[in-house]
Amino acid sequence: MKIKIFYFARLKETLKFSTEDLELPDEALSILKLKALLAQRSDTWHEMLMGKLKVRGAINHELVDDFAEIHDGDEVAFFPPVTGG
Amino acid sequence: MKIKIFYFARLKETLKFSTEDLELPDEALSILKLKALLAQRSDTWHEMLMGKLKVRGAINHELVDDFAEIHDGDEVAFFPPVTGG
Amino acid sequence: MTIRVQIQDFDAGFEISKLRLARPDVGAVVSFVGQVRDLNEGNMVAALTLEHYPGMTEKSLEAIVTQAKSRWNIMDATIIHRVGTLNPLDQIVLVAVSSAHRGEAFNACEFIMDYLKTEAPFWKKETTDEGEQWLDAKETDETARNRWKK
Amino acid sequence: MTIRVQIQDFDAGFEISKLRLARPDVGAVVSFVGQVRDLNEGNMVAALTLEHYPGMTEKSLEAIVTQAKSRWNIMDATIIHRVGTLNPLDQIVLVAVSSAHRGEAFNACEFIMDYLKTEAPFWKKETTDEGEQWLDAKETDETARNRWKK
Repeated sequence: MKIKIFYFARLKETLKFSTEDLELPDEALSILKLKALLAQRSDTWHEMLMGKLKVRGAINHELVDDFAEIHDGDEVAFFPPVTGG
Repeated sequence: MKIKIFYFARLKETLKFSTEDLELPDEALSILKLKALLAQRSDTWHEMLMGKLKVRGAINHELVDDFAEIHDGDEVAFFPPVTGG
Repeated sequence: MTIRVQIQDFDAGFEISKLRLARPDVGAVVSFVGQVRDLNEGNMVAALTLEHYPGMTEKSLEAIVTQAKSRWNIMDATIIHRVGTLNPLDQIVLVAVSSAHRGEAFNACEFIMDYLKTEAPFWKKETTDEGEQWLDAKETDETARNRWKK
Repeated sequence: MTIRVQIQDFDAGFEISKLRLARPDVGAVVSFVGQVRDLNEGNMVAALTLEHYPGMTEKSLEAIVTQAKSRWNIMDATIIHRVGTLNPLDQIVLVAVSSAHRGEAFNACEFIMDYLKTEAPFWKKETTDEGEQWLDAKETDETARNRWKK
């Protein structure tokens, strides 16, 4: 399946990635599995996605938890806890 | 003692009095006694001051209850429950 | 603190900006604007006349703000209340409160409105098709005020 | 409902008037204006840069207003949130809510702010003498939001 991933704020800055298109062999996978997959890229990726930042995930503009399933064509986003207002 | 009395809103309109200066033989009296005194003027006065309107009293710009004492030179006011804002 | 009882209209945006820009440590301004509604208890309102007790009104509004300041960590507050004859869609009252953090300003602003409604000497007379009549105090306003006494 | 995420400043007074004058049965407009403070946790703030997630931001703000409308009898709401680089005394956000009676507008406005702070995808980066740093989410904001879940 093909998905699009966005990174925001500290993640975007540290990973030096704001968006990427990813093609995966799986038909569907959880947010947690995608994080684990991306965390293999380097220590920095691991720290950002699995570390103490408490990164949050969204699928198609909807906040989701680690167990939410990602499907073909989805827009996924990872970001730190929000600080607006 | 000499006091000044103000009437507001429905009281002012019904009693046709907005303010009056009153000279009383007493040295001090309670709001309740002053009301009773004024209520003797006519049925209308009685109804306005002792009736179901729940008239409120103020002495020198301070909301007070029926037992507050009025002294020489005080500015007293009677009015219905407030409805601002 | 700014307390004004006046016949003329006011500019809510200007008053909010004034509170906001007065201090660079202001983080929040919460405000309430009340306006004359066209319908009250089923009657079309043509006009609303507000009477007050000059001297006592200002004093009671000041006392309410002072009480709010003693309960919450707020920076400043502005109250403007109009008197005289108003029409539907006219502004009646502005209460604006500045603070470092929002929670304090929300509480203080609502507290001031609830006390203003039940303790400040203003009276409203309504003009409708049926004629003129003085409005009665609402029990819901009393209830709202009493929440703060807990 | 009006939801805007924009770089340019806004006129809070104008937005409040718009909500107020939109309907003659509006009795109250409660609003919150947030501004950039000059000091944050002891550091002099030179600038604050706000990033957001276009698309999701608007959607989450709309969802928050819809939730507020389902909980309270409010008429309309406006949210304007700025993004980009701001300086002390700049306005960051406006939330304004109109209703017939004040209690509903106060609750809905505070509810919207508390949810905006904890659920809308905005992030702040602060520039101080010490350099730049992303701000952490505050636990007090989480606590404020959770009050509404009771």
